[in-house]
Amino acid sequence: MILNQFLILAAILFCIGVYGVLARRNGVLVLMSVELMLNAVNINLIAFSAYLRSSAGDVFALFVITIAAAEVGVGLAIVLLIYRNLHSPDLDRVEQLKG
Amino acid sequence: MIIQNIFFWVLALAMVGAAIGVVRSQNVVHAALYLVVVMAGAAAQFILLGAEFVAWVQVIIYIGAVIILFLFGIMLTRAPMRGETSLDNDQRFPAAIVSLFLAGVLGTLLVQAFGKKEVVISGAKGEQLLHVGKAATLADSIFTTYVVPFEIVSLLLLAALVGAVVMARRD
Amino acid sequence: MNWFDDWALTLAIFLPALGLGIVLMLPKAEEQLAKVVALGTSLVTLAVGIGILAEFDYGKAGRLQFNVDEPWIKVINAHYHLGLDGISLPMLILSMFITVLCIIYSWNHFPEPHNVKGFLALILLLEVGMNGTFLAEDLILFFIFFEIVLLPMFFMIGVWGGPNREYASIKFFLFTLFGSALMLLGFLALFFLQGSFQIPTLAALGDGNLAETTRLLIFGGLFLGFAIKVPMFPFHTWLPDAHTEAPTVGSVLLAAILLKLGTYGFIRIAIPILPHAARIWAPWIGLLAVIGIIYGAFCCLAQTDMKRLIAFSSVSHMGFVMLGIATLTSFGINAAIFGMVAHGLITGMLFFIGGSVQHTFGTREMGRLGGLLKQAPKMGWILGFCAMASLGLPGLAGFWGEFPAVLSAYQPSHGLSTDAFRTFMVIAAVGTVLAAGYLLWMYQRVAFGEPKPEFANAHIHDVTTVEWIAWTPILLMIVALGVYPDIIFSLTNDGATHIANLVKAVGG
Amino acid sequence: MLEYAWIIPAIPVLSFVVILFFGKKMPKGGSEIGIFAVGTSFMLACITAVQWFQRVENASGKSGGAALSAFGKGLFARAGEGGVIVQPVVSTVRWFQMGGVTVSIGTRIDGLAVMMLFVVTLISLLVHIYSTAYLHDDVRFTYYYAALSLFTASMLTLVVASNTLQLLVGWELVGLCSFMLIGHWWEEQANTNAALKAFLTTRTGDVGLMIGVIITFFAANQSFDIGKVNASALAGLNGHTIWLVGASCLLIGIIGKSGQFPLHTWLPDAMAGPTPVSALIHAATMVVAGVYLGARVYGVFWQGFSIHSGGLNAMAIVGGITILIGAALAFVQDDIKKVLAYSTISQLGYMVMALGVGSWVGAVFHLFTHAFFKALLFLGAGSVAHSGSHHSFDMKKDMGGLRKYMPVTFITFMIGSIALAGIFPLAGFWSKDEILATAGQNGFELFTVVGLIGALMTAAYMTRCVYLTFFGEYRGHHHPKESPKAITIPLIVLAGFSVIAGFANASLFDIEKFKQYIEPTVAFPKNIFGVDFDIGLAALSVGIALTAIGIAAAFWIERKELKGLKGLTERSSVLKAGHTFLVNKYYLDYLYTDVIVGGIKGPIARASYWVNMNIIDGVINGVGKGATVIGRVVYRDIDQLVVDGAVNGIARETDQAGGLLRPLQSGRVQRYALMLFAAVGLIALALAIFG
Repeated sequence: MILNQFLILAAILFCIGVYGVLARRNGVLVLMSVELMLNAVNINLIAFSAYLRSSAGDVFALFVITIAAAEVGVGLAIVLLIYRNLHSPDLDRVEQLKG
Repeated sequence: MIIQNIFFWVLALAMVGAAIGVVRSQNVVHAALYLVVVMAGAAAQFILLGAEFVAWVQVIIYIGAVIILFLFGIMLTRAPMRGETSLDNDQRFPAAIVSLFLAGVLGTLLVQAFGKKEVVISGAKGEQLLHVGKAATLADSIFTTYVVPFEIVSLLLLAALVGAVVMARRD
Repeated sequence: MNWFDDWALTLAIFLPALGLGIVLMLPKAEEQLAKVVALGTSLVTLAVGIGILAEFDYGKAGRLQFNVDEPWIKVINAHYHLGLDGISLPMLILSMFITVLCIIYSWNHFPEPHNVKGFLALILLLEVGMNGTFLAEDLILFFIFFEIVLLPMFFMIGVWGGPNREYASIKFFLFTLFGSALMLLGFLALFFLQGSFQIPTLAALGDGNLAETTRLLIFGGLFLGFAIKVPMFPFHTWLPDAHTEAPTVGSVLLAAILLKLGTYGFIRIAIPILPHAARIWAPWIGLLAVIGIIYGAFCCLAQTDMKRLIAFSSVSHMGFVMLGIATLTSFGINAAIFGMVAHGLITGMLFFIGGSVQHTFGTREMGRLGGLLKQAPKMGWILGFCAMASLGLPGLAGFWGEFPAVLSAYQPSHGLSTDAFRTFMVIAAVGTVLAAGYLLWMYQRVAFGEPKPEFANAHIHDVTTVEWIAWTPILLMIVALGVYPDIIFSLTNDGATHIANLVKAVGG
Repeated sequence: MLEYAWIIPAIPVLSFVVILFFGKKMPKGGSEIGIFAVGTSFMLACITAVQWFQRVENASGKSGGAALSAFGKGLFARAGEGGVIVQPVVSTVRWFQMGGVTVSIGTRIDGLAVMMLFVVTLISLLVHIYSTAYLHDDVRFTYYYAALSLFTASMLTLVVASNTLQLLVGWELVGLCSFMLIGHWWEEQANTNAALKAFLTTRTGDVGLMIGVIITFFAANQSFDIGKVNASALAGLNGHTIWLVGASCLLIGIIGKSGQFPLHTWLPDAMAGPTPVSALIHAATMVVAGVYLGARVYGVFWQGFSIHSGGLNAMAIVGGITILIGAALAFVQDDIKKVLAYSTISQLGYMVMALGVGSWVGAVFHLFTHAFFKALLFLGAGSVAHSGSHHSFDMKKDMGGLRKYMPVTFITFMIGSIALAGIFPLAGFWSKDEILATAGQNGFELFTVVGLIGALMTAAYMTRCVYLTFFGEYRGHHHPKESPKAITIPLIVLAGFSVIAGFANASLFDIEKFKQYIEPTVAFPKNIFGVDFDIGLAALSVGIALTAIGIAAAFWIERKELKGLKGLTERSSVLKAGHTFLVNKYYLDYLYTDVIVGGIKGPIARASYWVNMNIIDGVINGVGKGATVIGRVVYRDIDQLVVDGAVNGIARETDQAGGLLRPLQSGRVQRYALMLFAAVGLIALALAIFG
């Protein structure tokens, strides 16, 4: 197996995640897309860890997973708050900062 | 080697497909289920790379916890199940362009940078060469070199917990 | 007192942070308690400052004392390195002193939207940044404190400011951030080329080993970062807006301390570390400085808003400070530090009065004011006193920043163009006349004459007790420094001479 | 006392503080503190003077010249009469140290200083007493006395200063006090304008002083010390040019402070202040600070302007011009104080000219005598206004015939006028004659002529002034009476001095006390001109003055008979033009007020503000706006190219946003994120290509 196959898979997943973050209207779906991106990063970390024979990547992958869990918790709380205030989970209604 | 490669490509295709499903599906619950596929695929990839411990953590936390959270979120926000209103916003097209462009750039760079470098996981006889992903090795690392970040992450989790509760609470 | 020697500077920086923590933890309704805690913290910090004054070895004012040097971020060899010498001492004390007075002044002058807790927390955070900047001996540490200052000021203007506050605060933020980005680039370049972030190490190393272009560019980066903060012409346009919109205390802190961070940076970092480059840049800095003097003065004359006028006068006065620095002589640098302290006290005081005038009359338009001496004679007298101090009347503090700066321009550091600097000297001296012009003109319109009809029957408060408590120390300091300038000069002389010698040593 | 002279200015400083904070609670509003303080200073000044005279006597008694001459060798000491060297008493303490230079603060007591101490404290004391009556009902009585104390303190600081920096401090502080006192009645715009004008004009001159002090500091190898500066100047240290420049700069300072042409315009306006202030500040003490400076660092001028070589020099020319224009302007004033103000300008011109022609003793001596009779005249004018014309100074409308009502004021005013006109044997005669004689005998004949013309004019305008005020019929509408004692006693004292002061240096009788006691013997030009009493010149000048009085008296008193002359100015167009020119003060005021100040305040200031707001700020804002515009254009075009026909959302959103201005700031996180990722991609690409 060459390193690049993992890396390119991760890149593709990451870009799909980007698309999701950009194009999804529903807050929950945006969060899911963020999870996609984080997963892509994890794949990268593990691949490099194997390639470099160092456990640092694995450790950081674990941290990323932990933080992703925390992020989903807080993120969903925010979406919930938005839903409660605007009666819709749609992010494009959140435009109070409009100039 | 070949078997592993085959596994990889199958998994990769499934993951990409499911990922596209996550971002294109017009049903929120379906999107969540697609996400399960991606995550499980990722866990399988980890095993391919010899990181068993991370793979199981991935399964437990992502598939076990995060997805449940998402489902709760979907339920609580009463997300539309079928295409009553579009789940996408009006910048789909530019978003696609940007992400494709990004993918192109990343891909080119990766190919340029790493070319055909090999990841060696098992020897000629199939014996495991790599030990970095083993739980014992990982534990050593976490509780020696990375003990401070580890503690900080725990604190962060606590903070996130409190924060989520504070925000979601009705008052 | 070995314990004190080791911990004094750390205390001076982080005590306000402790107070900040306590204030933040108090419930919002407990305003009185928050005030007491904030005042107490700043007073304790000032007490540490007084302890430092007492322990300071005046015989070795040119050397760093109270050194703390611990490894901090090993990867980039950054240290937690604090130190204090005669140059930073007056600035540190000024910063502590003004903070206390600002908190006192705020006691019942909280601008809208009230929120006492937030406001006090920001003042304390500002103090952390200011004290830290004056004590840091490591570029990364310096940069961090330099940037910490930015944030509270941004919020102070943006939340408690005047009608145009958003524009002003964003302008302030972007301007200074732009400068500090380039400054950081300069720091990084220094690190990669010289291998250290330690200011004393870098100063000892000098810039002789760098290529001509490199050191000029690095100095350019530092110059932009500091010059925007000072602010020098033509980077000054954020200042009038920020001052006009900021709440009184914000203006005072901005004028009294924040502007000095820039000039302090020149004296502490740019010149000692890059003496060769400083010599090349000096005439241009001097040129910008005198343009600033004249230009600021002209702009003052066109103002109708009292606070804006004082803001432009800062541009003019900081021009004198920069002129002193640009001469790269001991006279000039001494004058610059004195000018910094004096300008801090005097302009801070002017902003206090401007704030109180707005508080009582509800306007700062000079066309609508008049007869202050009649309605509030004490405030009128104090305003007159400060105007006189600001225009450089001998016997008050302003003179000792101005006169030696002009003096130093007669004979700049060996090798710099004498003709250019003597021209600057004459122009700067003319600037003193203009200063008298705009200040007295302001005084005439605000204080002299009969009160305008719209306020003729208004009940106008004269100086309140709280204001007296906050102002008296400043007024006394202005007189004390004016009568006996050696208070500052004896501290700064060694350090300034040392810097001047560094520059002279590399001169041709 | 010579070593402890610092006490003399310290007492009024103390009294200033006490009056400022406690004055209002005192039974007499603080005036008693001021009078007591200045009285004490006056006593101490007298003691100092006596001790100085003893010191000089001792030196000449002991020496026989030899020992002390040897001691003074190399110090550019001039052997006085009999070669006596009297060192000035300098006592200093460290003030501050900076850049390798230690600056001291302290006192330098010599003849000049004791003379000034005496004059300043005496006149200040009299003015203090006089003011108790004159400003009796004033709203700001206490502050007035505080300011007077501060003024006295500042002037005394200036006088005793041991170095030029300290002199500069005192110099600026008297300017401040002048500002405070001119603007004493600040309710009226005119008064505050006058105060501002005075401060700004003198400050313009101060630029010269400041630079002059700086130049002499460096020229004297980094020293502010007056003795060193003088000595270095006389030795021509660091070349002649630097001293020429330094002297020119200092001269500008003198021009500003001492009301010399062309910066004299503030002085008449300064009459807006209370009259005792005019007497104290704008006649007797502050305005002579310029002359005092000239005398103090005379070495600089002597070297810089090469005075010893005769001919023309800037200082003498400035003085000469000022004599003539001041006197000419005095003719056309209707306000008695303005007449006196222009007369002051003219007399200050004499002093400056005297310095310029090398008559050091003449200048200082004239300063001394002028202080008495000009203070007398001002206080007399104040007395008239106080009790005779009901606070009006208009000679033509509210005065006339007052000699019957106010005999003491009349007599003392007459004495002052005669002294000013330079009639033998009053004070003005001796000092003016000293100047004219020195000028005539040392190659400055031109200036003797100028001085004589000035004397003619002086006599004439004073005659006019006295006539309009005290003779003829009373034209006012009040009940004139003699002033109270607090006013008349100072007048009488000053009248006494105006009569006898001249005998201090009456060279006709070989009394040369000024030469003996006042003229420095150290760091002073060795070859300064000696002068012999020129009886012919003296007779000529007195004659001229008397003729002028006669003609003027004839012109004004006997107007009825001289119909031919009456209305001459109205009939002759040339004379009328001249009259108008004079009435308008040579239009200099217009130049300053309207053209220069108006220009700076108006167009130039507005222009630079405009530049600031529109160009500099505009550039900044322009960059920002430009960036937005570019961003907008780029965004819109790309948007439309990409979106047109594919997604109709953009158009809808643009409509919603209400214009094309706002698509960038949609406020929507995802829009920002889109740009963020696009930018990230572009940057990555750029790095890949260029990196």
